[in-house]
Amino acid sequence: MLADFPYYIAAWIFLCGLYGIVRSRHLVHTVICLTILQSSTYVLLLAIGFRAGGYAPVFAGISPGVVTVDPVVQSLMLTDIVVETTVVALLLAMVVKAFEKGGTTSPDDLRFMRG
Amino acid sequence: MPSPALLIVIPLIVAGFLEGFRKLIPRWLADLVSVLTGLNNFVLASAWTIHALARTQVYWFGDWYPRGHMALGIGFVMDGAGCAVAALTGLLATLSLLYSWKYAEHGGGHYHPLMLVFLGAMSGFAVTGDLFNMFVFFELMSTAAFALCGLKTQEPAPLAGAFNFAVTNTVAAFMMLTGIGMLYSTTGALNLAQIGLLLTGRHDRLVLAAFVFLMTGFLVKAAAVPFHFWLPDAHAVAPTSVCVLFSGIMVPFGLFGAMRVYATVFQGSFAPTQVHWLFVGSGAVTALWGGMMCFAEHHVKRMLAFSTISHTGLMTLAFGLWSKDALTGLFLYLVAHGLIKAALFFTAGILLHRFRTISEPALFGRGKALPWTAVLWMLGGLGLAAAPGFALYAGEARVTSRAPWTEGIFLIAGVLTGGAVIRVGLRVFYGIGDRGPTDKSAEVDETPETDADSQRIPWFLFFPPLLCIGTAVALTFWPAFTNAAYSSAVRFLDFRSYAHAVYASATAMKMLTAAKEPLEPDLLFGLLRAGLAAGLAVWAVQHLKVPRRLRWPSHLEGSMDPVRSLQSGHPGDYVAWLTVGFAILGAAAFWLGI
Amino acid sequence: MSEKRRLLLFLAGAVGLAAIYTAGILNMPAWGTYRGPYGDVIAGLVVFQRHATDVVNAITYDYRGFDTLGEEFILFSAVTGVTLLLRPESEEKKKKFEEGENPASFQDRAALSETVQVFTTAMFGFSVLFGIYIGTHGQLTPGGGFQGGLIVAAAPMLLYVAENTEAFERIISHPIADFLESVGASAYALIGVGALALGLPFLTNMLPLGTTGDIFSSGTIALISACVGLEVAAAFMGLTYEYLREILSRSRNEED
Amino acid sequence: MRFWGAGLLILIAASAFAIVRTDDVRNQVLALSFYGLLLGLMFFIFQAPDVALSQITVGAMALPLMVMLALTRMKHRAALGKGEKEKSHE
Repeated sequence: MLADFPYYIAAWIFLCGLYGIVRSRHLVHTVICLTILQSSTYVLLLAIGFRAGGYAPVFAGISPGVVTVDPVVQSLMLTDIVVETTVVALLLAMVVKAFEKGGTTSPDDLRFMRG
Repeated sequence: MPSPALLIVIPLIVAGFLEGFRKLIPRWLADLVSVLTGLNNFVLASAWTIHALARTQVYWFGDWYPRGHMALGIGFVMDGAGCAVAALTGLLATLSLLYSWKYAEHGGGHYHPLMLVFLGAMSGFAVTGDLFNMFVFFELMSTAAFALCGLKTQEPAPLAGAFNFAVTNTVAAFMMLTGIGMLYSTTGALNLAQIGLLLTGRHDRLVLAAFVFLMTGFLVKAAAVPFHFWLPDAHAVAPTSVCVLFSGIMVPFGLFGAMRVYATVFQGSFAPTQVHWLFVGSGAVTALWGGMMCFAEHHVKRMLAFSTISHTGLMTLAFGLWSKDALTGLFLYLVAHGLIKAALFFTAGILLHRFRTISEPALFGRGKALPWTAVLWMLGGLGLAAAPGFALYAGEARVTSRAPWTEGIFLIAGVLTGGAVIRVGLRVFYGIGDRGPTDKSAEVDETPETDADSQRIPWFLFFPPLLCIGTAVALTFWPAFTNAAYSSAVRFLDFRSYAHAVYASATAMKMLTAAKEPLEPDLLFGLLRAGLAAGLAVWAVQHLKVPRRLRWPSHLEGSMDPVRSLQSGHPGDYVAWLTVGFAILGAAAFWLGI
Repeated sequence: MSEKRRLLLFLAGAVGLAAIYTAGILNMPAWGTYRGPYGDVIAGLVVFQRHATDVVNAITYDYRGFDTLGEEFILFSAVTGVTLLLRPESEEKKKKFEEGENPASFQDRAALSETVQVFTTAMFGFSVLFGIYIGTHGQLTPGGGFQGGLIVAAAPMLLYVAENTEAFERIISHPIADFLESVGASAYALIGVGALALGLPFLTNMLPLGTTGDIFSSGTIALISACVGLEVAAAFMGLTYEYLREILSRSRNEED
Repeated sequence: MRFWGAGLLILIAASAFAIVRTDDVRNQVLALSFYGLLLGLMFFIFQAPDVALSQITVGAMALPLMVMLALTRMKHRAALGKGEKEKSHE
């Protein structure tokens, strides 16, 4: 069990992110917690593809045939990182605009649509 | 056949150029190019549907054919169901773009590129055979949708709706990614067929946990209770043409993704268990909840949004039955619901264009001048109640034919959603009864999205709903459509033939003929549903004329405050519900699966 | 819902979520013992098949290049969305803002020393070069279009720090940036269409592969990486500009 | 290496919690930048140099920068709004 602790760290970060969004009192805070939530998937994917004693999958310095860590998860993480930044950019633009229009950054005041 | 990549690539390339040259391209050209691109997608996907019904074909991107059973790249699996859904996407996108011709708000030229990206993403999501690629298209679809949702930036309400939509769906996407990672850790594969083969006969807690993560991701998109809160907020604020795509196809796509992943990845693993009953439960709850909320709503677009929740719940229920007939019915239902819901949103958009408001009390009696719009609206209401003659009825009859006990749920959901639409029709177009109770959401008024003279209703506002209703009726009388749905359903269930198509050469398959259904009891139920829906509507409108003790339908309309305050508009609430829903789904999956 | 009830509700769900996550982890292969074949098969093939040495980039831009196409369009639609949301409103309203009070802006600070200004300008050149280097060697060493593009996009920020606001604005608001952002993603797709025109499946690497270790090796990987780099650089400059547009136009008005 | 990695992971878990508990958004942004650097460092240690480079450019630089830009713009607007109000009072 102790050997698996990076996975538990990923789960912990996931819960932290959710907790942050739930208790958030500022919309920018919500967005930042979303990025924390996302970083949980980085840790998970990285931990999955890791091999004890493996080299980075770049054959510039090492000869082909040595043990490397999994390159596919790293490729997935690259995609993941872009997805994160773009969603954050979009969300922040919404927050800015909501502030300019509604004059508030509190999630409690998002209830224009209650009912 | 032209490459299936064109389904995705053409809209994306056109989107890039429209955005890059947006300051030089006049409005009419952007409209024309977008409509033609949508039409091209529809034609291409339809041709592929016919082709795919004869044989399921695989298209490997970058020429990366699998080595043995090891998929090196990303493959599209062109099967009947996927192509048909892509064709429906193309049709609805074309009509939406036609609908927004010339007058609709276009956000400084950004509207068309975003719509085309949205179209391309949904087409890719329908046919992809790779789990991570599915995630990418899911995110692409969502990103375009978030942006489209905030098109009307003049007020804060759209931004609140778009923000909640974005936060919940992004959390869902990360759950999906967690599930993908879990599956990858044990199988080392991302191709759906490959994972499915590796998991066949293997059943442990890891597979179940990954299942729960992936399904939560998809069901948030499919707006299953209690993941549904974002949907009415987003629908109420998005422009009409975007709502059509949201309700008609994006939300059902959440379910379609769940079905695709269940049929390929998990079917071999879950074969001995009863996990699919999970979807029956979730679907039944969602259908009833959505129906109830739908009848209680007075903001017309929100009302239609709740009816989408209800109907997607019915489809989830059909999926959970996991039989050939249920799936045939589901595909018929999906197409028909997309068309009818599109028609209703288009018609609601006409009201918004003409009267500059979309709240039921404010519109009371004002629609008398629009007799033809009234006909469209009432037909849509009957269609939503799955009255005989509409393709929804054909789908519903097929689902319930093998599981008669589901009839009750279909009945209640159909009566409530159809009844709500007819109720609005009676009040708005005929001025019958009273204005009905006002509620807070009905007070939130929408800014009009068109800038034309609102006295005239141009033909391109009228044509799309007419075509949708017409198609929804015509499909019932076209046996080839039912047979195609049946063939697709049989193959959708058959993971062996799917994996065979992916790894071996595609083998030709016969077009199957669906068995004729004994129609009499269903016809009776269909008529009963339509009658009850109309009756409920009349009762609600005329509630002052009936004895006090018999006024309960009007209570269904008004005093639902404790329930409706759950729809709080607070992102924290929604995420808390999402977590709870995840836990419930997980508990059910572990209970049924171990 | 009150905050306390919301937290209680979340707590109930979180316990379930943690339990399910843990149940999954318990059956996952132990950390550091990843077995799966996918990455290893590609790692074994890549030098031979694609003459590239960085396996991650070969996967990103070739084996799973279709994902990256989707990813570029996610970036595209997000930037389009931000531009849509933050677009300036009618002229009349803009004027009202321009008449407003002067907020605490970057302009209020004391002038930076000349040394710092010279240093940051030099760093600007260095960043651009470094970004281009990272962006063009993606198939060989860690890096690639995405990282390179971001570094290039960050370079103008140095000018902002050095209070060379005018040059900063001229760079990030240049219409070419907007154009590249929109068309860069399409260019990627067009490279894929090039393969279709030759009768090959979409996104097939159809260019000569060159010598392993060479900057022009690995066929379309380098080309696609360059397209991505251009798009990313333009996109992030565009994002920066959308946020700063108002503030910049104000400070310019004050100088007039 | 595993030892350092483990320590880093624990540090990351702790800072993730600290960030979501921070209520002041400006402090949070600074912490986020630091957190991005930690993640980048972790990617280096666990043999993912490509991702590390991305993470440092995005997580430690672009992302906090974007949040700062958004906050700056909001502050700018708020100051404008105040100015307008004061004017109307006069």
